[in-house]
Amino acid sequence: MLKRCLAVLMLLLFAAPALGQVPDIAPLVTALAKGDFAERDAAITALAQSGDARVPVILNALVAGALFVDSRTDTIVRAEKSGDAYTLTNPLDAAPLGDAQKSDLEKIKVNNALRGKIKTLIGQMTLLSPDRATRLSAAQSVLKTASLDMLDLLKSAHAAEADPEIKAVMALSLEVLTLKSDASLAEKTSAVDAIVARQSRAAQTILLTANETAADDVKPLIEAGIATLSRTLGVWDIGQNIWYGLSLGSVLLLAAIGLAITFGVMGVINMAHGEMVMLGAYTTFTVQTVLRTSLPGLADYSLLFALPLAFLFTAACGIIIERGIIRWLYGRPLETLLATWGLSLILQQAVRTVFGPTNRLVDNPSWMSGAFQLGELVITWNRLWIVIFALVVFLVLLIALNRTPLGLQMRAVTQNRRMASAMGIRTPFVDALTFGLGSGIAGLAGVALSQIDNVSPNLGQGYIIDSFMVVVFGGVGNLFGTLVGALSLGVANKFMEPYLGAVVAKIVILVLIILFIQRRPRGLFALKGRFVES
Amino acid sequence: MTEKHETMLYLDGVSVSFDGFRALNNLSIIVHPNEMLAIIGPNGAGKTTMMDIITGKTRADDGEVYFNGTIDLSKRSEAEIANLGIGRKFQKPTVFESQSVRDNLVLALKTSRSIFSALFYTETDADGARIDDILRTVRLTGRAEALAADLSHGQKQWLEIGMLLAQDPKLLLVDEPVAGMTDSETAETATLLRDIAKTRSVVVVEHDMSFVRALNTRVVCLAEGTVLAEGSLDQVSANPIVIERYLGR
Amino acid sequence: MTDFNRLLATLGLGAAITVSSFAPALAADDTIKVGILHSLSGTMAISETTLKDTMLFLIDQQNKKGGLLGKKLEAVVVDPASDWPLFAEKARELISVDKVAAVFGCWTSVSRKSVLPVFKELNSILFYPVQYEGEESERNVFYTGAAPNQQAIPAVDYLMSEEGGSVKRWVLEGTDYVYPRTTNKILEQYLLDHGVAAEDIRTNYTPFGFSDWQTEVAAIKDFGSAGKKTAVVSTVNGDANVPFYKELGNQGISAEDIPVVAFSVGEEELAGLDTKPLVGHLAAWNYFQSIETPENTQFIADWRAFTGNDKRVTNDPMEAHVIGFSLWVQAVEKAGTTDTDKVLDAIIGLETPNLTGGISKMLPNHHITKPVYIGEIQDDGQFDVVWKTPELVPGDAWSDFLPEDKGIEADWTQPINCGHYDTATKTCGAPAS
Amino acid sequence: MLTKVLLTGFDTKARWLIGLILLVALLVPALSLMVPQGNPLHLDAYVVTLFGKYLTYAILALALDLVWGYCGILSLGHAAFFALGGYGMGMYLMRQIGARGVYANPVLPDFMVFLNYKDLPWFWTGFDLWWVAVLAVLAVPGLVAFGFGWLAFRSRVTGVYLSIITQALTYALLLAFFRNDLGMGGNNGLTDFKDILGFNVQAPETRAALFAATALLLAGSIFVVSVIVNSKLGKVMIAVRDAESRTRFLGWRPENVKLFAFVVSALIAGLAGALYVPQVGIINPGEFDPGNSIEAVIWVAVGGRGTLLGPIVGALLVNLGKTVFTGALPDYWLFALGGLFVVVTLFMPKGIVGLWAQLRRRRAKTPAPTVDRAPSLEPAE
Repeated sequence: MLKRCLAVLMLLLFAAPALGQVPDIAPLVTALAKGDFAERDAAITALAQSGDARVPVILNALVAGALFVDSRTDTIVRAEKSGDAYTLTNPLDAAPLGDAQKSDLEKIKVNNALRGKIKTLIGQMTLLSPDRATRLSAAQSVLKTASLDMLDLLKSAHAAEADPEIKAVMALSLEVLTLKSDASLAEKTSAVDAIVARQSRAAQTILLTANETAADDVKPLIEAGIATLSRTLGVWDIGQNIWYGLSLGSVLLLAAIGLAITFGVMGVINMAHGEMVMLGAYTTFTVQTVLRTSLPGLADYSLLFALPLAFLFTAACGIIIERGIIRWLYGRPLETLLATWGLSLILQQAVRTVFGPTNRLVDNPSWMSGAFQLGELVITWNRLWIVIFALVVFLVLLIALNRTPLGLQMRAVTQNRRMASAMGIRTPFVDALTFGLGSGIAGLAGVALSQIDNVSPNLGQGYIIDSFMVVVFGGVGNLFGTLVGALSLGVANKFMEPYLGAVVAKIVILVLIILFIQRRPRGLFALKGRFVES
Repeated sequence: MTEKHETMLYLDGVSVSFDGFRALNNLSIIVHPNEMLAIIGPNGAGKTTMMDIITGKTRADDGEVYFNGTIDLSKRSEAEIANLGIGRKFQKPTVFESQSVRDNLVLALKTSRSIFSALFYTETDADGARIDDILRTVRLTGRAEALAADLSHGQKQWLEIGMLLAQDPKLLLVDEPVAGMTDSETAETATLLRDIAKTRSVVVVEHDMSFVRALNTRVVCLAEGTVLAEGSLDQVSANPIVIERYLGR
Repeated sequence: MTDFNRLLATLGLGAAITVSSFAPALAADDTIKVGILHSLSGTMAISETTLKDTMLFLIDQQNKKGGLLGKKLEAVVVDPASDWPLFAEKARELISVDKVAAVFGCWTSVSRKSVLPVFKELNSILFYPVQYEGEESERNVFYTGAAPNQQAIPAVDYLMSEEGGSVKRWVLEGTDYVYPRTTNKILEQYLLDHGVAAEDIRTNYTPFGFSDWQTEVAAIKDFGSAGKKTAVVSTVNGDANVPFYKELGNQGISAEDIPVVAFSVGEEELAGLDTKPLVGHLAAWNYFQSIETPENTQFIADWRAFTGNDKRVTNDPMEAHVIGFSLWVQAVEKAGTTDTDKVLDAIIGLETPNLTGGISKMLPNHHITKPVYIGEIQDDGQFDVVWKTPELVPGDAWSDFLPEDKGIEADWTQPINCGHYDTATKTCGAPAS
Repeated sequence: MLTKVLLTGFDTKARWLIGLILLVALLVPALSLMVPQGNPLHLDAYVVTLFGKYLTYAILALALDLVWGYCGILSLGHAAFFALGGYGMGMYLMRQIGARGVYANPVLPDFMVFLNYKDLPWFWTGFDLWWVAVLAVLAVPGLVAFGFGWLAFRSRVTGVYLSIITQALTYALLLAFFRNDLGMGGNNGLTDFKDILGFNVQAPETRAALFAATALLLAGSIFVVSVIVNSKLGKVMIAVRDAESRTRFLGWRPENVKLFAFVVSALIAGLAGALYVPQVGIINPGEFDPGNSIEAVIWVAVGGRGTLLGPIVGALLVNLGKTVFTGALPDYWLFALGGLFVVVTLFMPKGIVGLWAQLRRRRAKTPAPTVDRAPSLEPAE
């Protein structure tokens, strides 16, 4: 895509008569490989000044780490990894140059400073690109580093621009430059007003930056603008905190919801719950690894494959655990604590033995990477998907328990085992399925958590205590309580965090839970009535 | 109507509901000193809830509950009420199964309930004699050292009655004391309760009509949380509403 | 050893367990035992297991070269299970029951602090391979990881330089324990001394295993938007790093805007991360796997052959063990014995080639000389070195940048023989125990 | 009257047990100090300290058994009291270092010098005095237990709700003590102790004395627990465990009974923690880890709860196993330990101590009575 538009750009530039003669840029490219970063900086500048149409492609390759020195020929090549070897091309004309081993090549390194500089240069050079995306990113990188020598270029680009979004970015850059220039106070005032009118965090950043270098007479203007903006942004901050809280709450909900079944509904104090989550995460890792080697095209959707597999795998584990251990312990809930604790040690060590003790890499698919802006709220895609996923899992579970025959049987068995058995319900079968369901949901949580946390043998340990707190806080045996409990704990935590810090906020939450249980010894949504107690 | 201060137990207009279900509905019952009252009624009539209200386990939404004429029970905890002199026997016999029959009685014996006096308690001769006495009364002398768990169902019922006696209460609330007993045991229980009622007030809840007849005392029939009829057993069982709502079915 | 054995037996455990579990120890005298004290379970297993494997690898290599003093080396591995008091117990077991000649181990500061009294009391040797907070020099411990002046200070120097981006505003982000606290204290002082305003430094601590970084990363972004070039110095530990970097990537904090330089993130940690959004973020270490020297290439090849895994990465603490082990072997050869006192004397001043082409030397303060590299994260999970110190930097136990440490040196040679020596008053602050 | 209580409480089993422990308290230090090194009977300081540590665990297990085995309160946060006691002792030991710390500050411990403390925080005042430390070792766990128990038991928080909030308690303390700002040494905790009561903590004599003191404390704890559980109050505790509401209708106040047991147990646990610290040489927030508390519960379950001997046997065996297997099977010991917990819960519901009775009953072919007293989700009534 990028290549194609650059090619179009090249054609355009060649066609432009204003360019005059094309200098030979080969020596300039060769100079990139020489010396330290300062000299490389100079070489890049020289290359950019040549105005040659091939320069953006070459510089992009440099930033991507694709330019190497071929030590056999001492020439600069562009290399792409293919299997164990590298395929070489000429950076100037993309002519193939054969293959090379890694040991033959020495990478031309860039550092952050050069990377920033190159992006600006490419931005300047592609501000007039016919491709919308290229132009947008060019405008944005120009905005970051706007300097007065770009003023004319920017003005003509702004005048020629038709796309409103890009035009707005360019306009902002022009306003920034106005503040930097020696324009009149009136012009600067209107520039500040225009920036403030954007009511965005970016506008605030721009004003703060401008304020660093502004002349004394402009400073009060800018500071007033900043003050206006921070009032607006303060309101957005509250929204942002709520979002963070919901997002944390949904993670808690996911972690706790399986426990709400095994512990809340069945009364098993399931200390191995965290390990079920961990197994779900490792299932994701395994699925992704297999897909990447066998069906690379589907790797971006490996999570969709991992979800059912993780559910089935952990549910099967849960059923085996229930049949093997738990079923001997019904009516002795505290005994289940000990057995499942032992089990959790075994599972952790087993995973450590099989997969090794270090973190395993689970990629974020592209549709779960990055963030988008909703007004001034920054919402990361992975958090958004997890919030949605948690709610979907919750709803599906609610429906499964309340609307399906199996759900009815589950509730019957947990409420009155003997009666249910007398009515012909196969209670052992239902027990195993219920525990399997709880474990399977823990596995689903593992798939989601693999996106935001370590995939390591310790994964489950980090969630088990919080999960118990959520279930107990919400009221044992009440799914709705788990939902409200998780979300309210998440939001409360995130509201306190900016003021108290993460640790104290968590301590306060724990103390509040302890005190809350004194007020309502059966949690938030306790079942009431005579039958509960007897 | 009788003056409140002359009564042992005085319930007036007591109502309570759970999640919309009205378990007691404007219930008024009076028990006099040294009187036995038998309560009959269908399941769900509110018999157990009534006992819960008297013993402080459940709080009434509305109405008055007085003990010994002057003591308002509605604000007191279970332990306080027990120490005032109200003993309760549960429908399902509840004894301390992992302890011996004798220890069960020791636990119930009327002594100081404070922590430290319990820690430093040693059995006085009087206490020992009293326990032996009760063991004889409830016919468990031979099984004094057996674990309560190993007793038969009937024996557990008797042990629980024995624990009530050890508490030395002024008012006994006895919930279905003869469930699971043989006929002869039932008859003996009736005799025992009649004996007890000579010096204390007793409220008996029971389904077994022959047992209630053997008690030969005033009967109240409850249904849907309120009093249907009151009088001797013959009067009550002749009441058409009682026949329709309870006995007839 | 026999005492313990007997005690277990007298306790009626039965001979079966005791004999089988201590059988290797009975093999005795024709081997030299080396203790390996790294957690294989619990929270630290994630980092420390590799170091156990490294030691087994080094011992195996040494045995292939003919062992030491004509004897085979024998590794004694125990699992202190990330449980700090258990570290002390296991250290004691290694020294007094297994009679090891030296111990290679520990990762966290608290585990080192926990075993310190044991090594002092029983007069044995510990090689500690991890970058740490300094402020310590003990007779029985060799610090082969970086002291603050071998990692933190050069990293900050780099970021303040034009090449590093002329950073003016700093976020010191750490896990709340002693290493970040100390490092940040030193850095804060250093930055203030270099004209950074106090309001341009933001210090924040999070708990171990912290996983919800949304608020904190947003705060960093906010702090970084004040118009001055901002960088984050991260001393975030272990498990918390993956969610931290994931959040950084997702909230779009790019290295060109706000670079993050980490002191606890190496190749092992990056193996659990998708590094594409993180290209350009930095780490400061004394070793990177990507550094191409013949020694390093050979080491990586041998290591992969030993572990049978051709993807296995190497990292800085591994190199520290390589150096420490090599120095210990030389010292034992020089002393002709594994006797602690003689080895302690012999080892000072010994030199060994490190894996990055230099020669590291054991200094009298029990630290070593090391080069400092700044690497930028690449999309393949490796680091590209963008800067290095021109010379090897000698490790300094007591920071020159803290007022209370001015003029304090550690020197374990005669006549000073002191871990906290005040050069002004010529007195030893801590008793030479 | 008091003597009679003590005599009935001090039954034959307890007498044998205490006698045995007193013998160990004498014999082990003697073998360590009087028998010369090299003699096959000599006990290394390593073994003395190791078993001293185990004995403190045994005391903790006994304390837990008092509340769980006898009173039915499953505390998943009992290690918190142990750790609080340990911190009390740790503070005393830190102050004893005096000017021998690295920074040679006569008042401030090293970590405070380093974190720029100018003065000792108020709660460190007096910890240079032995009796203040002893008082704190008892008072802090006792008060925390009292405050927590007073709230929880009065509100009738029972069963698993109680277990989970005890876990919340220890977790909150864990997080609080991790904070360096608390002034308790943060993650590193308190370490590098020099003297206790003027004696070098590392001297073999001190180690032997600490071992003896621990053994004596264990004997004392057995005595106290035995007196309590054999008194009428003990019967009330068991009654509360088995049928709380029945006890209430007999006029007892279960909340007070539980509070008493909880506080006594916390005091014993605090003392155990205080003796633990000088023997292992470090106290840090890791001791508050909820996992530690669960492990203590497991010692009691493995040994057999509701007995005097069970928790002691359980604590010793599990920890001995841990020591042996972390050395002998470093990569696989968790399988062994985890497997042990599963097997014990499945096949030995009454623990090792109850195994004999269990086997005998099986031989007699009588079904085991179903009086298993695990408090259920809902209080048994």
